[in-house]
Amino acid sequence: MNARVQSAPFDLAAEMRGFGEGAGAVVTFCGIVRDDSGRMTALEIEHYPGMTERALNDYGQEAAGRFDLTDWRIIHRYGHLAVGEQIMMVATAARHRRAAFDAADYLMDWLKSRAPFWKREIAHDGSGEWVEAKTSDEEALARW
Amino acid sequence: MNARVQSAPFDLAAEMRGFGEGAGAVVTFCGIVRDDSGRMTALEIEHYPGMTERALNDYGQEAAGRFDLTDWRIIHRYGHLAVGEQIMMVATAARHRRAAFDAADYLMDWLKSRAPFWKREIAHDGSGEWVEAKTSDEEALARW
Amino acid sequence: MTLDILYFAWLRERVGQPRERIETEAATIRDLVAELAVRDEWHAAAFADMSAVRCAVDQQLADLDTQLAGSREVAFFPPMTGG
Amino acid sequence: MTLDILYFAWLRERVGQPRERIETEAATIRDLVAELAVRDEWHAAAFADMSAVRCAVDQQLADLDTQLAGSREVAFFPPMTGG
Repeated sequence: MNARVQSAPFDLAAEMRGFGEGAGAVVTFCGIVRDDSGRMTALEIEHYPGMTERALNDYGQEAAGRFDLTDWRIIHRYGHLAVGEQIMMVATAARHRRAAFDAADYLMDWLKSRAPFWKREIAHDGSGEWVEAKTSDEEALARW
Repeated sequence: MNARVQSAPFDLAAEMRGFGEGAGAVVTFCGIVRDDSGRMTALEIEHYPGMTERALNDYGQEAAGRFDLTDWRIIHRYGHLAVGEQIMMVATAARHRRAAFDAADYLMDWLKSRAPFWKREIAHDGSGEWVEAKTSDEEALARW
Repeated sequence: MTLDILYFAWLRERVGQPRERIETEAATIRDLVAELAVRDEWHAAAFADMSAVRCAVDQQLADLDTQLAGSREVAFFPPMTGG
Repeated sequence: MTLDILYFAWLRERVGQPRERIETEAATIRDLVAELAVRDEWHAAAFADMSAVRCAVDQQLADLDTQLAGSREVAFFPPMTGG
């Protein structure tokens, strides 16, 4: 039942050890840096120290109440992340499958649009471009 | 890209090592034996040897095509499983988050209603009762 | 034709055996069920409520109208409860 | 009142600094933005299109009508792109 913000890599496998004991269903989501354009070598992720960890903990606790979670974990990285590196993970544990799925989905929608992170795509030539927020992410949040 | 049917426990953490490399999003679901009634000590899971593994591979391949998965894995156990033990897991990897979530959700709906497993709840006194299929599981499948 | 008939879960318990080999001329699953159900009281109990029975032909899910020509194995079982 | 103003991502780049401390009597974020935007051309560029600017007051998401009384820290940034 906690959120962490860190520049260091995390080990999804290690994080899952012992997670959700006593639950009936555990869902994890892991996001990985992906080069869609063919021009990108890395992401640089800026965040708002002080606010970030508290915001993630708030969203996690809100989701825990809303979906009756027995456990949850959020890890989000910042700094320089090469293509192929893990960016973040969410894990949710609940008595029933639907709640665990929905809570993970819900947390991802919150993180996409409401967690104070900003991504910059770093190209092969070293130039960087800020990633624009997607209207579809904002719409996804309105589902809940 | 494979399905396994086994009586032995599996290690979710070990299964996730290296899974979905090159993807943008990885989702896992893990089901755990849960005692809802307060009278249960274990599940006994019967299956249809010969048909089961092939059916799971068929569903996995179908989902891979439908959701453009870059990787997937299904593991389902049978035999005597005590409360707290892991029953099964599904993992999906895709370029985008929505596809990975939907594919895992879809596979779970198929497994619930179309994979040849039958559960019996074993009570403290050793008596057993077959678990009845839920109408809600059948309805969930009709969503897709 | 010779068919292996398999039973799972409570159908296996009602019939009293996990499998049997039979000779039949049944054209469809429906015909086969009609033959099996009159074998004895155990088979009759297993097939008493067909709304609770599912089946597979040669390890593929099937329904009552599925044709049996060329098949080797038919399985009967309750609605599945995987996951 | 004394306020710490923080800028992130391209707002930080346009303003040319990550934070500044100011004295203000602004009642709301809207008033504060009006004050900051006329400081110099860099601030003007940062606040040119408010539809692309989000803000937080004391590390809680806020909007243009949020009251500033008693606040200590205000942050401006583009729409977030986490996850």
